[in-house]
Amino acid sequence: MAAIELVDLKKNYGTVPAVKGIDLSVSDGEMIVLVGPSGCGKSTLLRMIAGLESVTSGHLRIAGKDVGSVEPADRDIAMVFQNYALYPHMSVRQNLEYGLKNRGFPRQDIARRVAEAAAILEIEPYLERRPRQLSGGQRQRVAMGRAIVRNPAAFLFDEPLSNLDAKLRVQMRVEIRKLQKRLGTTSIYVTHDQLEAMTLADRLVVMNGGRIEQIGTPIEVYERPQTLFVAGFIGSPPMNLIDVGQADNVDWGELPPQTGVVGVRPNAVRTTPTKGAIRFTGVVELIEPIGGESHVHLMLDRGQALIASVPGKAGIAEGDRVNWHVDRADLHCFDKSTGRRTD
Amino acid sequence: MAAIELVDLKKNYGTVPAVKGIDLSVSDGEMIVLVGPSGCGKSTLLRMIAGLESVTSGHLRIAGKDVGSVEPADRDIAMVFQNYALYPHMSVRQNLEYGLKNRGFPRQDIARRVAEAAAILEIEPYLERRPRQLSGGQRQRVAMGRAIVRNPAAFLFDEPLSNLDAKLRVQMRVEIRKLQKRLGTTSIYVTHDQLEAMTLADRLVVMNGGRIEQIGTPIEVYERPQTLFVAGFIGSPPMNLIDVGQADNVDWGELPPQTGVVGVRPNAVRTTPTKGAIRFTGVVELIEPIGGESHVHLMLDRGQALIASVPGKAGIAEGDRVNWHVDRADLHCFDKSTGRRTD
Amino acid sequence: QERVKVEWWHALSGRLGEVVDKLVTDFNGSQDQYEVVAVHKGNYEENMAAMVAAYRVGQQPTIIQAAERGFMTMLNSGAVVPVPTLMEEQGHDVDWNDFIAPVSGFFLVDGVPAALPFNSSTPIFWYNRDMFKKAGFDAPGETWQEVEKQLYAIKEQGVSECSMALANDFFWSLIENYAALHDQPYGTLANGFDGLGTEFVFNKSPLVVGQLERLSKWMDDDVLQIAGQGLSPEQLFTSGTCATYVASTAAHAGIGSGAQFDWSATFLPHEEGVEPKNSTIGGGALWVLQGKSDEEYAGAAAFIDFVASPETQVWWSKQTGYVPVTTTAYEALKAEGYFEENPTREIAILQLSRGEPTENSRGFRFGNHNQSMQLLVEEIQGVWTGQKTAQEALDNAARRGNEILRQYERLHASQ
Amino acid sequence: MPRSNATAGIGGADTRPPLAIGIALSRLLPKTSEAGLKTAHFSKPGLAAALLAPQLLILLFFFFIPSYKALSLAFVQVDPFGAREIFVGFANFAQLLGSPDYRQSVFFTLWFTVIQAVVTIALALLFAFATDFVIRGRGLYKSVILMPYAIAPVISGVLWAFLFNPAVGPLAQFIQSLGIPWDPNRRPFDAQLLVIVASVWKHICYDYIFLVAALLAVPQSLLEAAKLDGARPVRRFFTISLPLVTPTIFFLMVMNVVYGLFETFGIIDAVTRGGPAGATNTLVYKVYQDGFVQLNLGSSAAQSVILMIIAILFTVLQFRALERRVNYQV
Amino acid sequence: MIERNLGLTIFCHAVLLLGAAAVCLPLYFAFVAGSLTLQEVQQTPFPWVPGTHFLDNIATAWNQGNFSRLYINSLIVTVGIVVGKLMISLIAAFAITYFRFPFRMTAFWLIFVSLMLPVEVRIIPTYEAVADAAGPLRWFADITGISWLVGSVTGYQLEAALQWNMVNTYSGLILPLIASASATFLFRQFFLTVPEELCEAARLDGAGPVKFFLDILLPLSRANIAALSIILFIYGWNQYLWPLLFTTDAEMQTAILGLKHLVPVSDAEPAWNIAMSAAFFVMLPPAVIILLMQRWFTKGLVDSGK
Ligand SMILES: Nc1ncnc2c1ncn2[C@@H]1O[C@H](COP(=O)(O)OP(=O)(O)OP(=O)(O)O)[C@@H](O)[C@H]1O
Ligand SMILES: Nc1ncnc2c1ncn2[C@@H]1O[C@H](COP(=O)(O)OP(=O)(O)OP(=O)(O)O)[C@@H](O)[C@H]1O
Ligand SMILES: O=P(O)(O)OC[C@H](O)CO
Ligand SMILES: [Mg+2]
Ligand SMILES: [Mg+2]
Repeated sequence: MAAIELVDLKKNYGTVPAVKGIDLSVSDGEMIVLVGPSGCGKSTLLRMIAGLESVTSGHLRIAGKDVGSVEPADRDIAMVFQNYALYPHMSVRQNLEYGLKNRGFPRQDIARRVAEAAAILEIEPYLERRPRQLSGGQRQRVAMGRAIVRNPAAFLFDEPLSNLDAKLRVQMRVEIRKLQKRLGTTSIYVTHDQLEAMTLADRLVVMNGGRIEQIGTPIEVYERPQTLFVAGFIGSPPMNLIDVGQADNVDWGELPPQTGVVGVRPNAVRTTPTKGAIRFTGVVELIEPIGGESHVHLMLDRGQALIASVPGKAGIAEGDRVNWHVDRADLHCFDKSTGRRTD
Repeated sequence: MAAIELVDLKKNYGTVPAVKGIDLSVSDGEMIVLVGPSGCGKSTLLRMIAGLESVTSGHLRIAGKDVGSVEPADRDIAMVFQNYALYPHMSVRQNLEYGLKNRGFPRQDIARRVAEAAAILEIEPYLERRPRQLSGGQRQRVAMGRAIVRNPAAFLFDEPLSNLDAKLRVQMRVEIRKLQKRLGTTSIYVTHDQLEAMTLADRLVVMNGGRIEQIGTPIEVYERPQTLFVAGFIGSPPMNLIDVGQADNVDWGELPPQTGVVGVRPNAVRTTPTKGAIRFTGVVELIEPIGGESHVHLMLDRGQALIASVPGKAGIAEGDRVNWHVDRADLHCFDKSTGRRTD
Repeated sequence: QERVKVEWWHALSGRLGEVVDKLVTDFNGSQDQYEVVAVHKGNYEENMAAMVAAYRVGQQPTIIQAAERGFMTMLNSGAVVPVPTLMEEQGHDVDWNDFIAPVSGFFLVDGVPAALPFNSSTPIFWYNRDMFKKAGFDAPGETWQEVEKQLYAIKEQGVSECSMALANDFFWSLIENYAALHDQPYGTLANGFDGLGTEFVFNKSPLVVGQLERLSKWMDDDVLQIAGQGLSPEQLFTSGTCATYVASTAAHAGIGSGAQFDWSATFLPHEEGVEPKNSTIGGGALWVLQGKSDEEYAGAAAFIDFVASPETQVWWSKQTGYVPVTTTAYEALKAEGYFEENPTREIAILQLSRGEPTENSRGFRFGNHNQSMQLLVEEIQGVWTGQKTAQEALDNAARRGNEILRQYERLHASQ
Repeated sequence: MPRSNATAGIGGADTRPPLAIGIALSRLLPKTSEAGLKTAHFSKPGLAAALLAPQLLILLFFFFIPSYKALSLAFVQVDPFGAREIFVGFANFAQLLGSPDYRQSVFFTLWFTVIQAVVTIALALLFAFATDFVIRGRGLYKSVILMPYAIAPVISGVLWAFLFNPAVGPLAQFIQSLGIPWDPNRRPFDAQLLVIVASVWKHICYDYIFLVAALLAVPQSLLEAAKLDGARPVRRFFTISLPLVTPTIFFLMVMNVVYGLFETFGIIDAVTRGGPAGATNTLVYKVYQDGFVQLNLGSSAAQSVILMIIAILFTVLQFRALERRVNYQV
Repeated sequence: MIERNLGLTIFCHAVLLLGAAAVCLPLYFAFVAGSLTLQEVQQTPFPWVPGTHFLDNIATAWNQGNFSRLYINSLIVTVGIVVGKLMISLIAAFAITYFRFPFRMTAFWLIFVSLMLPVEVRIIPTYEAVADAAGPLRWFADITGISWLVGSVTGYQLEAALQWNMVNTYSGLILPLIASASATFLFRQFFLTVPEELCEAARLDGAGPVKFFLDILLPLSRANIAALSIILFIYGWNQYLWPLLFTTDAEMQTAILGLKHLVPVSDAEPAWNIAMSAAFFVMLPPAVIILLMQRWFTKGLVDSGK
């Protein structure tokens, strides 16, 4: 267990920058989740921390020690890969033992640790199987097991759940969170799944184009996105972003029309007006009932689309022309040119 | 466009049954979604309809004609594969043309249909590219294009979106739905994504172990699951299923304790008591704030777990011991041994 | 004690190979100091090639059997220990004058042989007496003209599909020996005996050209048959498929043990109205190579002494059909009455000794003769495939052969 | 796409194919110094050198030094026993190029190589297609058709010479009984045909096994998609399977050419010995005959140089003509 | 799958049967020839029905050709070629794909170029190299003056010490045949398809290059090694020209040479029956290998992706 510190960390592939200067302090035992669109440099950053990628410039400290040029094996870090990277020719037990054997742990110690990890992850029945004889979820557990068995200073996860089906993903997500809390190991977790990001993170780091857009707890990031990018990226269905200048048939109430962008979360859009609320008028294009709630897709007159998430079955039909209301407090205002939050 | 009818359709691989007798009528223009756990026979069923798998017994009619031994090429059916199965050595245009050419369509007709399909799917700019030069979402569209260009009697989709990332998945889901409505083509869609199943289906077919558990509109299935299996399978987070006999610290109010299982959707669990409501007492194990709502994981005293989905941030902390209330009307009751709904 | 191994690479296979093995076994059994190891390295050319490759890296055998065709190449190679020198040094006494004339005529250089003539031969005319009788002939005619008639008769009467099988070394029997027998110059400077400046002139002999034309005609008429790969021509004769066969007297070994009919042999035919000369010597000689140890040389000398002894010669000649190379051996066989009993065994030696040898019949001493022979065969095949006339082919062969002779001359000019 | 790489690679294992492979692979190579380096790699030059050393040393002693010696003889005339050597410049080359026989050999080698390569791959494709299509007996067919691979060229050559010997060969007799004249000893065309048939026979199993493997690796879903797109088996084969196995086909074409150029040596030696009248004298057989059997080392070395140039040219040409049409992506 | 195309099925079986027949016909005749007596094998037309002497002929051939010894030689040489080539190729390919070092590409091209000149074409110099493997070292010692130095300082005759003759040894039969890069390229191709993450995972698990190679890469290449072993086995077993030139000691010859000696040449008894029966047991090992390992063969060629 150790703190991790990144200071102006950069990585170029040839002349192409992949990571453009990252500053981040991860405190001991913390769970950091990195999110961001494909290609924004999440994996690269993670791999630099693991030592699998060389650092172009900047500093990288683990437990206070600069590890910029330390071999991956000596960084005391474990990583869980997206495709698990289990050794296909070894049994589950051998997969777990491998890292310990290489580090010269005594036999008994190895046996004890493997037994412990297997118990924690409930993979004892499969210990003698080969990875290909396991289901996706089981493989995932083995990959986790390989990481925890060494009791490393930090865990790195690169989209560890993205190969699982939705149901299993939810289940494993909860398990990872419980496990991490229980072991208290510093962790950095890369994903582009919203739900994973929101539920796992102590702090969320939103990346874009090789830089950090925002750092904060999931709720902070969700409730006060600092940039247009973060606003559009976090939340599902995504936040509606309305160009004030383009939206004619909106009754802004007291809000002075300004050249800016206004964001509204779908679940902040209501059918019933409240005092001082803003009103949108549009046609219902599609209603998606998804059990407890429904997503209603609206089209405003000037062609801007809006999604509203309403509880239960929406009492309206496709093709209806309806008014929607949003509390002024639920608005997020952004500067159109800088993309930064203005309120 | 045609109706599809399955009568006691069975499929064995060797002696192992994969599909154990399916009766299903799909009416003309309807969108059926098949859901079910991995290995329950969804793909097998779909492939039998396509003619890619032989039928072991039972009948299979398309537009009233028994097609049990008709070649796939002659069934007038289009299929969208999970991995798209685009021909890598052909340009997008050639991919679209291929099925038409094989069927001897006149040149002009081919050109017109391809142009139309490309316009509908907005893939005109990529017509001359090879599949590998496209992003995942674009490939998905081409795969759709290949299906619609022939204007077939039916579409079959086998988890067409599962290779896309979450964001794209939402977007393509909406497009598929719009397209299917617009073309009015009979469709069968396999998925194990909840959201897809709920939002796309005219009727939902829940399969388990080679059989159909329930058929109904998504809302019907969500609101009145007919079996324990369906209850646990549909809905996310899944319905809490509480064994009445095992749950001591529950105040059942008027409900007579009986040997059965009671189901409660997470969003039916409230913090505020209502009249005649049932009360659960337990410890908060984990709180997952996910933006607009939070998932609270409770542990009841006898070790049964319960998930509550509450709007906003739950005003409670992990470790708290709290009471939860559920309206009697929100309960689903099942027979423990048959697994069937009793109310 | 450990016997000294003496390696001997030879080119004899089949029945002849078995006789060689027996010879070696006998030698090895006759004393306990040396052990000759006989290795068959393929035919004469392959044997020679293998030896050269080995010699270049110091892995040569002590003794190598080389055909008459390789005589010049071996002689000028600088790689041999002349056998008389060896024998003298090792204290063996060999009477070099005992060799019969045709043998010494070819092998002696400045009065001594560079190698031990071991298995000397000459081509003779083999025939199936049953078939000749059937066709109404007692024996083959003496001239090519008569023979031609007989061969056509055999074919036309349906006695045999194939009147003559073409030997693989037909260039030796039917071209080179033909030239010698008819006193036609094959090359200038006495067929190379008088210097490296020799040039091929066989293409200028109307007789040689005519001979090739005749063979070609026979072939077109299916009188003469090529065995081709996968089949031995001798086999065509011994199996009774072909009525005649022109080949080495050494074929006695194979035909004697293989033919199931009344076979015989006679002298090579000659042109009408020509007094035939002697044929030339063929077969192999044993050469001793440089760069071996004294013990090995001692062993080699002992073996050569053994081979040259009259007893071995007599035995060897009987077993194989090769001519007895020494007068002593020849006389011994005569005395035994062997030739009365086996008249075909004497044909070779009589044919070799016939008349007074001329410049054109002493034999052939061309450098790298294997190469020019290969060209000749290739060109002659061009006649048989109908791509060339006999004259064209021989002209080409002479021209290409002369390039090889000039190259050889250049490399050995200093000698 | 792993398959094409893998199949493209394995042929190298065979005897001479290396040339082909090497070049085939060079496609994936250099340009930058990072080519063919794993993203995850080690930087331990000492260890790398130690790992490479055995191969490089063996190559140095048994390839580079001998090859240098072999090729350097091209500019001399030499006594085979090694006593004398005269530098002659390009005379050996001049003599070769001026010789009609040599030109004939070049000409025959080229068309023999091309025809052999094309026929082999075409037949192998036919067999592979059929194997892919049938369900019953597939394994048996595969084993049987692979058998010639086990036979030494020396033996198969002898077999063919024997079977087609006009005097005794059963197959020759069969042909003749059909009224077709047959005599590879005297009819150059028959000899050439025989050599081609024998080399195709010997090599077809090699192409076949690669193609069967490649066809197996064509993604099932593509074939199913094509099926739904209304393509029948034959059409599916030509429009889907065939284009997808082009990397293998291309690789095999290169391999076949190399086989034709170098490997048919044993067959020719046994079946025709280059005859009649040099009709089947391929370049490599000539190098062997002139250099090793006839000991004309200078000329033979010059021929080696020319042969090497031809081999390289041939391969490069193939790359130019074919490689851009190859799909390496599935 | 629903596809009943009777016509095509019949066509395919016909093609395969024809192909199998064409492939087997020469082998069948070899078998027939091998089962006849010397007299029978000489008859024309050649019989289509086998005789009864197959086993006799086998026995004769086996004894006549000293095959008990030659078989052992062939096995040693073949296994030597297979193992030797696999080993040097595996590590060389590993170095080239998994290491960054100066002159990596140069090393690569040096290996690559060795594919350009077949052994037939350089056979005499190769022979020289094997007969005098230390020759280049002597030459080097000579021109650099090392031998003079050693000689004058220690009185030791370096020249004399640097002698290494491999003629008539197993290593001499094996080494030149491993001196080609084909297998190296093959493995390079395979290694390039091994998922990157496995190496990364192993590094995080504390494995250095050697451990990674032994523990992960080798086991993963199993199928490929198997496929290549078959090819190399057949290659090694069927070698002809090199052993022919190279072995002077009858005790060092290989089975193929023994067989070649049994093949009748001119002026010899046409014992085709003996030669052809011998052909059967000489081709037996490669044939058995093919039959037994055919599955690996296809596997090794196809699934390299792991
Ligand atoms: N080895 C490499 N060589 C060159 N460019 C690379 C390399 N690896 C990554 N990149 C580039 O660096 C950028 C960041 O890549 P990275 O893999 O870190 O993205 P990511 O955020 O993990 O994306 P994803 O969500 O798709 O996994 C991308 O533009 C990518 O193309
Ligand atoms: N070719 C086959 N041979 C034998 N069994 C098969 C074959 N294909 C499928 N099965 C079995 O049939 C059952 C149903 O498989 P199917 O692929 O239809 O499931 P699925 O519902 O599509 O699952 P998933 O959600 O994982 O795609 C499974 O138990 C599977 O193992
Ligand atoms: O068959 P042989 O041994 O008599 O030799 C024949 C001639 O020498 C061939 O040149
Ligand atoms: Mg990534
Ligand atoms: Mg499926």
